Amino acid sequence: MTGSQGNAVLEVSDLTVRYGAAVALRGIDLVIGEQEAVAVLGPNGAGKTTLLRTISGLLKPAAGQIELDSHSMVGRPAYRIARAGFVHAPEGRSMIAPLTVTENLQLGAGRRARSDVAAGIDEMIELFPSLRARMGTKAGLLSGGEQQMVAIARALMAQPKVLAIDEPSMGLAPVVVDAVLEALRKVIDSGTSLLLAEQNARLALAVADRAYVLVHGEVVKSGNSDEFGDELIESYLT
Amino acid sequence: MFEWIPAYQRFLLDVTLIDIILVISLLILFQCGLFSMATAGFAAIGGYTSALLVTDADWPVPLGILAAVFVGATLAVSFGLPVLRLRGIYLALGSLALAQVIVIGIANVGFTNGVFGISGIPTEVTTGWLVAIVAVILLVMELIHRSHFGRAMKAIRLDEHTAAGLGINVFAYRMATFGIGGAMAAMAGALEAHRTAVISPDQYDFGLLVVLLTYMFVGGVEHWLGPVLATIGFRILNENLEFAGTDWENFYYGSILVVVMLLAPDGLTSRRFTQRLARIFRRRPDLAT
Amino acid sequence: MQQTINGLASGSIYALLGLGVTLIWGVLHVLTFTHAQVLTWGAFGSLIAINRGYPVPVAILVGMAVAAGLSVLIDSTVLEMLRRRGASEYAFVVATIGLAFMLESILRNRTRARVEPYSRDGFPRGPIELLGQNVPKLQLAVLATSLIAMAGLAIWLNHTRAGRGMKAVAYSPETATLLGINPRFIYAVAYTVSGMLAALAGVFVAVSTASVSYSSGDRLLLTAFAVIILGGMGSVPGAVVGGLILGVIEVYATVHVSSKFSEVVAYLVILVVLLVRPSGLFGAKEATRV
Amino acid sequence: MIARRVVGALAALMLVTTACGSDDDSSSSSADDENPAASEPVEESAEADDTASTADGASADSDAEPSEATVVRVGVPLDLSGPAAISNIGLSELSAMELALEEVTASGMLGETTIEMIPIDTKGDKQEAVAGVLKLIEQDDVDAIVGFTLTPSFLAAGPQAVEAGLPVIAVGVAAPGITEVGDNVFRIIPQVSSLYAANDAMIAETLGATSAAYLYTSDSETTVGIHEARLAALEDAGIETKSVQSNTTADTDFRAQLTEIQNSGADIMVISGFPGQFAGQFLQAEEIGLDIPVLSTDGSGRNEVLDQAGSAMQCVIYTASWAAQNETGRNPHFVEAVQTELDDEADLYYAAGYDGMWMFSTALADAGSADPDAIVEALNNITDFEGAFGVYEYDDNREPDISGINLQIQDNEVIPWTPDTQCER
Repeated sequence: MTGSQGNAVLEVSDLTVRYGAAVALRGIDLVIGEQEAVAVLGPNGAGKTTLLRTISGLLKPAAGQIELDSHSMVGRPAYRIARAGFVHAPEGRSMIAPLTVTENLQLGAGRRARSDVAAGIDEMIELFPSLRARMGTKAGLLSGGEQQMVAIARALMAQPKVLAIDEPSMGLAPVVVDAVLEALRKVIDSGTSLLLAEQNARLALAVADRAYVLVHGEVVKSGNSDEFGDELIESYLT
Repeated sequence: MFEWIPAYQRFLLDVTLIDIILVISLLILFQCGLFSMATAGFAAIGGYTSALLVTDADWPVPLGILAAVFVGATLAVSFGLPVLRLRGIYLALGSLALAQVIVIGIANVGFTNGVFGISGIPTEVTTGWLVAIVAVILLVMELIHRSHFGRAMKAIRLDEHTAAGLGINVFAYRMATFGIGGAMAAMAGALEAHRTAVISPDQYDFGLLVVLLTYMFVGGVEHWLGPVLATIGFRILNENLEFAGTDWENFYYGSILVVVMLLAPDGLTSRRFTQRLARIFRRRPDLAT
Repeated sequence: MQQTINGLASGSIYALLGLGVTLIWGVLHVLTFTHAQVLTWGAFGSLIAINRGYPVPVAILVGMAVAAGLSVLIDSTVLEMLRRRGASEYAFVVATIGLAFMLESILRNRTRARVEPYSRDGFPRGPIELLGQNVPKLQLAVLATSLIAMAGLAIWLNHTRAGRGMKAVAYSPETATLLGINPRFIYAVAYTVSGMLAALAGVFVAVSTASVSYSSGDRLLLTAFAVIILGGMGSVPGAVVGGLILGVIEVYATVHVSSKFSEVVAYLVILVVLLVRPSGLFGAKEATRV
Repeated sequence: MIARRVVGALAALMLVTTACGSDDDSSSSSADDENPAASEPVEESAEADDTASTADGASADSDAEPSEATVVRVGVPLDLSGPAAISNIGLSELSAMELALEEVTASGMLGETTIEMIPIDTKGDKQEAVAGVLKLIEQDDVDAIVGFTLTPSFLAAGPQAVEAGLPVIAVGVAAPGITEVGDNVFRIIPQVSSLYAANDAMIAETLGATSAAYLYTSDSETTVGIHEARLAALEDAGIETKSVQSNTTADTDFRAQLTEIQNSGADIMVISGFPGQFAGQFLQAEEIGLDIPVLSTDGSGRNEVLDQAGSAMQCVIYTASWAAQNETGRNPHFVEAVQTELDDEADLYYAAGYDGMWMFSTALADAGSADPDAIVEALNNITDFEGAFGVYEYDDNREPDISGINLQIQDNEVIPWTPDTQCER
């Protein structure tokens, strides 16, 4: 599988994660190429969030390898993995509520030169025009959709190699979801790889090039998005 | 009954028994998840209540001590009513402030003789009394430990919300514990006053709390036996070690607290720590083979 | 008027201490019982520099460095180990009480419990005429320096990358980590700032009595706690306002009630605020603010 | 199971008790082993007239043949450790007592009899003091007690010595009520409160003051006692009280109190406090422009205080029970002896220890035996005792009739104060 992706940005192999005695993830292999969008699908509790948290360094794997740009990420603290280019926008948007939208975006720009930060913010406003009027608002006061946009924008401020988003569609109105998806497509076009953990498979497959299906902590199926017919989706994901 | 012990050793034994009551008064609160720092304040209340009633109003000593217990319990309950809705650090700070207000109050009002303290307090408290009192307290502690009450306390300490979910009236339990703890600390204060014959506000300072915390955490908070043994052990150490009473004594108590918090936050006899120790020892043969 | 200035001057020292304690509480949810010792060590640090003949500003910086170093050391050893173990709130309290006792007895033994003279050379001396009152220059300097330090801290927190990082870590260490912020670095920064503010307070205390001893900071620990409870735990503006208010209340208690009463003001403030409004003047309930 | 644990705990307690008991019983014949502070090994000796023994049967085997009373054992309970500020006092007292004992022995005034000092550390703690004195009485079989650094320690442990019928000379304590504890209790340092009271009115009158303001340290029995006595004495002398302010031992900011005193318009300020805080108090008074005459407390003239406060102490007046400037009694010799033998500057606490041991030795020589009643009698009858505090004797309440010496600070020097002393601020 890795063979087809000569220039993998992220490569996860044989990843196993345990919570005490319980095995949360077992022998996961996953690859993301440059400018590729990959979806991790699966029902609630299948291990999607655990996978993202492990790659981003919040959880320590029991076994396996995680390589970002051919550098091992296992054992590195989370903040260094983020700085290395794997930026994870967690489930629930996790706004720093007392800070304004601008300040939240500035937080994401940790590694950018100071002069570059303003330009980055302008780019984000271009990507999510509806945020323009909300830049001075405390992030805790935004609507769910706006918070999701800020979460993505904030992650993008770090100019990540891989942007990982956990359940971007959760709790959002369809119109808002469309706007988010539209933005994500632009992100991929601009050269960033995408790792999308989503329960809503149809939605995810609308952006993703490839997808992995996770059930009970194991990959039960993977392939190009067009290989996932309705039937297949039904059988695994409902 | 204990007159065969030379007066000097008997005095040390008495003082140790009184310390045990103080430590238990702190422990019973902690077992209910209450980190209170008011012990010294309640001890002061007890000591002064009994000393004043006995010296100024000529009450008999046992009655004075009973009055101290009553006042300690009453004060604890009336303070507990508003304060027990506070949690964790807020309760710790509130109780510490209360203890300070009590001790400063005693030092600054007229009828307590202020900073001079009270001397010439009748010393009728004998070793026999103290042994009996401590025995009863420990017996009750053991009964509580085994009863529904004890299990409920443990549940509250571990997780207040789950305990409430199990139908335990958390507030009532805490109230009761707070009252009992206040009463016991006051009793210890009264007994001490009638043993040493002199009390003054400065003896109920922060240092007393630190010593009691050390005894409690070194002994472990899960069962009364640990703190009791720790109190006895520290007293013996104190009588035999050079550092006792020196400026370094605080250093030792401080470092013991730090080390115990790092190794075994629930005390050296806590199950978590003993199991860890056991694992370490069990692992050894494996390493050898 | 003179008495109000007295209150504000001592209140600004309380505010400096309260800021340090509130910052640590806001960022780490730890109440540092070592803070009075940090103050005293900082004052001794500056004393050593002064006795070696360094100019006052340099000596103050030395004191700040000593206090900041001590704070960071405490955090990166004992407190870091406790964090890794996921220790409960009381464990932090007990451990910092233990540390405070250790630090105090080290100083006490090193100085043989003596009160050391603290030279006032190089500090402002004498009174100055202000609004028809003779105000000691030293008091004005204390007040001015404290206000500048507080304003600086506010600007730093609100308008710099590190300040935002601190707010982010205070609000959610995990989110901050995912954005590439190293929480341990932020903790160290918080302890550095808190130590520096404590040392500044320590220098002021030492100068105004021309002396420093191992117990110089003792009275101020619970005062600092009173300040942050009054202002709201974790609130920076709360610590400033709380400190100034407490200083003024203490002086007014001396003037209108009795100087005996001023000793107990801080404890009464703790009790009353906890009973009436546990979140303090500026605190958000259960939330953490920096 | 319950029963087993409880019995186990009690058994553990009993074990401790008996272990301590037997341990110390067996060592009672060589009690100094347990007492690292004891300066020299004690030779086994028995008192012919040992009426004070309250020890149980264990000490019965030590009543060897009655001999000439060659060794008199003196229990010396002092705070030798604990808070350094206190332990330094206790150590000063101890070394001055040893110095005095050397001089007594060299003088030959005791003939065949020698005095054995048995120091015990009371650690600045009431409970330790009680335990220590009980140990001196029971195990070390002392004939008298000369010691005590702190008043609370004395009030707790003194009654034990009184009950045992031993003569007691309280060395370091300055509070009132000490000699009321028993008819066999004497003291060296006079009640400082009455000392100040006696001198303050005269000084105030000389200064032409008609009103006074007070600043005192409210959390120490020493300073509160002094303050109350002074206030009462000055009011008796017709000096109006304009303002009473207090601070605690931990305070560093006295400006609010000093401002109140300034606003009160009093003619003089009376400070009852501790040396550690004088510098702050006087400097802050100077800063706010408070420049009325000050009657301060003993310790104001200490070198470190003068170093800290400098010119802010100019013209401060205070009364001392002991002062190096006192030329009467054995004081000039004492000041020099402390300098040469102990390599230190004499102070109140050296003086107290020194006079305590000389006082006891004099009484012992007068009594001709270590019989407690004889020694008490001799102490009551001593006249014109020449000590570091000057020439004095005991009054009917067993208090020394020491009048104290008035001092003043001028240009960073301590000089005697007299009604004619001029001082320019």
